[in-house]
Amino acid sequence: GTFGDYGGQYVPEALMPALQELEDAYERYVLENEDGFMDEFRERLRDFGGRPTPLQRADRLSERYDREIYLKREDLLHGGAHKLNNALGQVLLAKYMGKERIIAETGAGQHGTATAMAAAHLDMPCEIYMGRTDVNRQRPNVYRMRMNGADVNPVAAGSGTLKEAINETMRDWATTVERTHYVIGSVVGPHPFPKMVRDFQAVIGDETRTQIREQAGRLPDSVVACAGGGSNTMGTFHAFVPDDEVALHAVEAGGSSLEIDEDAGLAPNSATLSTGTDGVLHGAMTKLLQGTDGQIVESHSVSAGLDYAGVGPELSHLVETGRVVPATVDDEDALEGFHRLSRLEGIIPALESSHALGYLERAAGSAGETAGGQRPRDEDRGDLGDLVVVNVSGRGDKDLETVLEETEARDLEAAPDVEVFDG
Amino acid sequence: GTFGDYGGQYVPEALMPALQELEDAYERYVLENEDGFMDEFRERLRDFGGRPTPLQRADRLSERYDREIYLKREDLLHGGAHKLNNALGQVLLAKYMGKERIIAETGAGQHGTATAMAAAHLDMPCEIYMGRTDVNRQRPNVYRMRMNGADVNPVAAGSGTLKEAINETMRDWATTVERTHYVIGSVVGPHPFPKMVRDFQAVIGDETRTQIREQAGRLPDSVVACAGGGSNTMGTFHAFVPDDEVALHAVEAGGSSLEIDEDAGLAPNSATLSTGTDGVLHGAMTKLLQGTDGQIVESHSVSAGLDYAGVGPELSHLVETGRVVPATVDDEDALEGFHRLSRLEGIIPALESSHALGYLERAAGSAGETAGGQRPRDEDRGDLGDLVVVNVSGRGDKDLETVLEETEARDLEAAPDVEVFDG
Amino acid sequence: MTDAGRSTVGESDSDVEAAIREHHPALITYITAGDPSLADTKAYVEALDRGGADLIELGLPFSEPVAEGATIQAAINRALEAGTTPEGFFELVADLETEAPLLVMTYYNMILQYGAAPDVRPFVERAAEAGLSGIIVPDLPAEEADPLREACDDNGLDLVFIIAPTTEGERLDRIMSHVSGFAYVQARLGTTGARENVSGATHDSLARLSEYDVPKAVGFGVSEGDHAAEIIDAGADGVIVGSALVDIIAEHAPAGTETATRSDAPGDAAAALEAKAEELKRGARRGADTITDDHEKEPEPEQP
Amino acid sequence: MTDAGRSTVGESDSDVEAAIREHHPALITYITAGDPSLADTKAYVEALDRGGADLIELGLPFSEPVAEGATIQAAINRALEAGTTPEGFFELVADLETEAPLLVMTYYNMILQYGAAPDVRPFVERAAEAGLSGIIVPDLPAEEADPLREACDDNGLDLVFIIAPTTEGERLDRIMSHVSGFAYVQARLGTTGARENVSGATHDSLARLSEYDVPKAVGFGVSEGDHAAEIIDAGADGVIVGSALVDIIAEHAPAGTETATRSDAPGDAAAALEAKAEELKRGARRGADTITDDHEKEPEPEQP
Repeated sequence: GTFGDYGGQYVPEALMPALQELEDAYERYVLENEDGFMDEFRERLRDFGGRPTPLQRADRLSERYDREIYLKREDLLHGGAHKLNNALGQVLLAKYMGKERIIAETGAGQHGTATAMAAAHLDMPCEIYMGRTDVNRQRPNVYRMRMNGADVNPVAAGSGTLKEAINETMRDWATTVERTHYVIGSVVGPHPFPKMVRDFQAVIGDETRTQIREQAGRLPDSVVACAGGGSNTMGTFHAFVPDDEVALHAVEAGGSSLEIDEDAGLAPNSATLSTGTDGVLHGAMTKLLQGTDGQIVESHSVSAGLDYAGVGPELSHLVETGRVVPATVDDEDALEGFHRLSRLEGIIPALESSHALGYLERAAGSAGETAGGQRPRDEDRGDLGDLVVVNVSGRGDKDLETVLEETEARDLEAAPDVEVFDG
Repeated sequence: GTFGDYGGQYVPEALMPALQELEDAYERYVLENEDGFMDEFRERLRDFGGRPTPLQRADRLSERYDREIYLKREDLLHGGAHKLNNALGQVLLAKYMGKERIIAETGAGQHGTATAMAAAHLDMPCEIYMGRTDVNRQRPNVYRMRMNGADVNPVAAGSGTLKEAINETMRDWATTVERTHYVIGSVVGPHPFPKMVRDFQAVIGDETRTQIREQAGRLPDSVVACAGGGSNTMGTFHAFVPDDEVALHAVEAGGSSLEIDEDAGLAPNSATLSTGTDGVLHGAMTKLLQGTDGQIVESHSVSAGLDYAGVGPELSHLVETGRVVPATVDDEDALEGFHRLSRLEGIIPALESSHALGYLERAAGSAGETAGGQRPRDEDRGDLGDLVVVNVSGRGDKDLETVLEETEARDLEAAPDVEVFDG
Repeated sequence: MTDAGRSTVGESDSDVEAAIREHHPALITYITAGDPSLADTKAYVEALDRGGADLIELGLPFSEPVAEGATIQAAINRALEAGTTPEGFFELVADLETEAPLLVMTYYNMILQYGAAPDVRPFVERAAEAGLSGIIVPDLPAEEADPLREACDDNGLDLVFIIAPTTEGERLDRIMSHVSGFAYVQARLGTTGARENVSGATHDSLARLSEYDVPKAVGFGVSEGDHAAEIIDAGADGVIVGSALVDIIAEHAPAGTETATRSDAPGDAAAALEAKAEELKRGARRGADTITDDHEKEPEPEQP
Repeated sequence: MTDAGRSTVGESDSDVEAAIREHHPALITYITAGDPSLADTKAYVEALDRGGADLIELGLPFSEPVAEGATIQAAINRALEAGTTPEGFFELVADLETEAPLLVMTYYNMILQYGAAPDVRPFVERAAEAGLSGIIVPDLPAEEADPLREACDDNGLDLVFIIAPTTEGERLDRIMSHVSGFAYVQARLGTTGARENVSGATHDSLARLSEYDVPKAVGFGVSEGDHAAEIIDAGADGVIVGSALVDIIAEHAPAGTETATRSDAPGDAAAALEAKAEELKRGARRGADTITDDHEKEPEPEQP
């Protein structure tokens, strides 16, 4: 149940038997395909979810960066993000396990909507916990969950965001564990969740690996994915971990600053892999944003979906061993990434994914549009190499209001004139 | 250039040479695949658009209606609706023709966003005309177009909706026709648009025909699609038109009533095929909603995307010859269809597509949930037969606000309790 | 009944063609019937007739005027809000006694829908009966015009075709061979509407058309006497003015409202229209004089 | 240092176990340190000690208290807002002189982070030095407990494990074989919080545990003397009461605010806590008397 020093099962005793039951089910159904579980999962991902998603050569980004850029199009998955891969897997597993009820936490609402969709599809009652603040600022996602028949339970505690929603979901689970499955939304939590969620999301990297070989004839030099909890990150990276020649870049939210304000209990970023320290949160030993006493701080990012003070333990391990390179992209560069992809490629990315695109700009430079019109020198091409895959983990429709507000407050290079929207 | 008595080229003289040029390009590139146009189109539909879209067996609808129901999942296409098939085809064709600029009209914004995405993807300047009223009630789609780099031109004339936007786009085109291509958004307009748009959308039915044979082993007994202008309708039906054993149901918006209020110039529906009379609008002879004098009336539907007083001339012809069966579903039954699919299958459909789903309920009945708990008698099974395909032409994220408002005003059977949203 | 049965322009007994030839250089005016009421329209038409209009086009309003610019769109909206119907229109026409022949300008669907289910004949017959001399249909290209042309021929009406800046080559030949009344030369790409100058496209079009011996009248953007002069000077036989006249009507319409009520000051508007017509007719004449003075009007004789 | 090195309960020199056995049936109380201030906590602990608490658990607040219900969550928030730190906590403990041994209840990350980078020893050493007798960690199941258990053994502290209603079979055997101090029997699934009755799960758990000869104390939901009586009657050696006491503290906190300032009436709150402890202790004793009267307390002798 561990990845080097990370992972484990730091949960109340009442949940331990359920984790053992889940571990058993995971091994039988997921790892051994008992009763054809994985066959049914893959079939439903195809027919209900829309897999495989394309790997698309990005013509104009390739030109801009003077190298081959491919986009893995998880934004085209049902629900608009990679989240369904995991939610569908877990709800189906809960059904195989004979559970009668699904619960899940959600922050920005993406995991909640994915879980609600999967639960409706598989006819399972579903309750979603969501911080009161998030309920108010993510109304459309609340509506979507309700339309799919899920109950949405607002959590008033604390700042009313993801961390509190997770706490409350764990409390529900501790009460109802015998008939309820808790669909954790990322590669976090106690064993076997990090492994299991990774395995459900690994379809991203498995497809990508096959597609890039077909389309480009070889493995990529590097793979770039954003990292919050890390489910799209591990999902994209997993298939490439054994390929030492493929560099893996995990791009975190740099927010507005990388410094923690311990007095206020705030980190104006979600750069856990880059700046966090080891500790235990939500069931696992991993890297965390915490004060020196061990209190968890509030994280922040312009992208609600990256806004989490922890990270998957396997990512902590892969960063510790040097296999994955962490990087940060701040709010502003993420917004530039958002606008750049929207304008150049006709794909409006999620703000989460926009961090990966912001990193591309910084690490790959611009082939034709630098201030002096010079192409970057060969020695500045960085470690991205000539063939790069970026995971577009979700679509940005959900982020339009945020992007407009944040764009109006800034002078962004890649943005359209947003003032016209006031007319 | 005609389908029986319908079709033609009723446009200002200034546009006729452009239509001839377009017809020529359509024949060479689309019909004859000159310069590999269709190969490139199909490749971009796959990599950029996410084709093929799944054909999904709807487990719970199949149970409810006691027959096999399959859903064609156009809601998973990039942009969230079938619209991209056409927009990408036309923008690519404009590029092959050497045009330098793209214009398009949009009502609810779906065709505008699809065109803006395609234009960004293919690096073509793009302007979208949109009625002032629509601009105000479809802000998110305006933002999406702007994010993709398109200019959005509000049209103040008349009621400020689709009809006026089309008129204004034709005026732009009449002025700039030599270097501009007008991407018409449906199987309407002068020849060759109805044929060309149908051919770009025919990928829906081509895929469906292959998929249903693979999955169900035979052709369906019936195919159901909603019909506004008719692009998803013709796209879904085209491959099946020669299959006489397959019934084709075009479901129009019944709105709140099928009667025209001629004094007010209003039709509280968009049931052109079912109630319209022959006439000429926007370049083609077709069925129309018009007063006895020939003035076009304002149509209405809870679904903005069906809200058009005309319809594709080929559909008029197919209805006239009996090959396609028209039907209407009113606002309320469409809303029920929306909620039913959301809750039972975990798919939130566009309000347009919800009309097709509402028709399913009426024509197929409910196997287990009728008032008296009786299954429908065999003689009531209607002409849908045992194997039915419904085209889910788009996703409903765009419709959430409308659905909430309209649901609150009604007592719907399939809806969740929406009052909780006020909390 | 078909092309074979049609006389060529030279042999025509068309009122319309005759009016242009007799009053050369001709002034052709357009206003929308029913803007702001049919009663006002009667006064305006009579004023234009007095002011020197040689042909008068009357717009029968259609809800989707795709060929019109903002000015005429607004006039059409006013006329529709005033409840203008085809029958009211025909009654107005029957009631008018002008020296200038009258033409109706409307969209094809209006023609199709008049009378019983879609057929162009009832409209054409009623138009002839009401005393109209011709029909102009901005959304009916020559390719779709056979049924209407046939009905017009049968009823002695001209069906006027528009020649656009993009009309060239074989299509131009074909359309010019069927000109009825006159060739309506569209001065520039785009929609109707007053402009500040005469476009280069006008000169190009007239040059392209110079080899065809049919009356040519230029419209789209003509608003001042000087424009008229320049256009006649460039070889046209007439100028067509619409938006500039509609502007005058709009200025005199009840202030602050587009709602169609009878104009507050139809007399003032009529006077202004009459004066405008006079200015335009003078301009056209000035253009004709210039030609005689310093231009070659004939097709270049050295061309075979 | 590992299991082999640990004494079994029977031979223990644990203060905690001794307190339960000597004062049977035992009352174990929980309050959150720093709620609403550490100074108040000192007065409250002394009051509980006077009122008859045989063991006192002090919560060291952690920002993510996943095992707590609303009552203790709020207490933890008050304590954190008051600026309660581990060092302040240890200073309070060192300053307390109670008859009842003290245990710290906190979450694992607080233990890991105390002192230099993640290591449980600095915390345990400091706890021993401050005079604590044991540690309870609600998010540390037996499977993850080796490092902390080892450090506790080395420092003479008990590490108390929780037995949940779901703890059964081989896991139950394993955990019971390592009981240190007492077995914390979780009365029901869910989180901490005062309830109106004793759950059936409590009886089931005590029946399941009856064959293990270790002190058993029942917590989660115990709020009244009658509950205490029923639980002791059902075979427990002690009852654990937390939320009912925290409720008393909250009632006496400054009105209308969760902000942590020194309580307005610490004396009143202390008196109420003392009275509540007395009620609960009486209830427990009542339960023990009932057993002697009409119940078999021993494991059934016919079982091998």
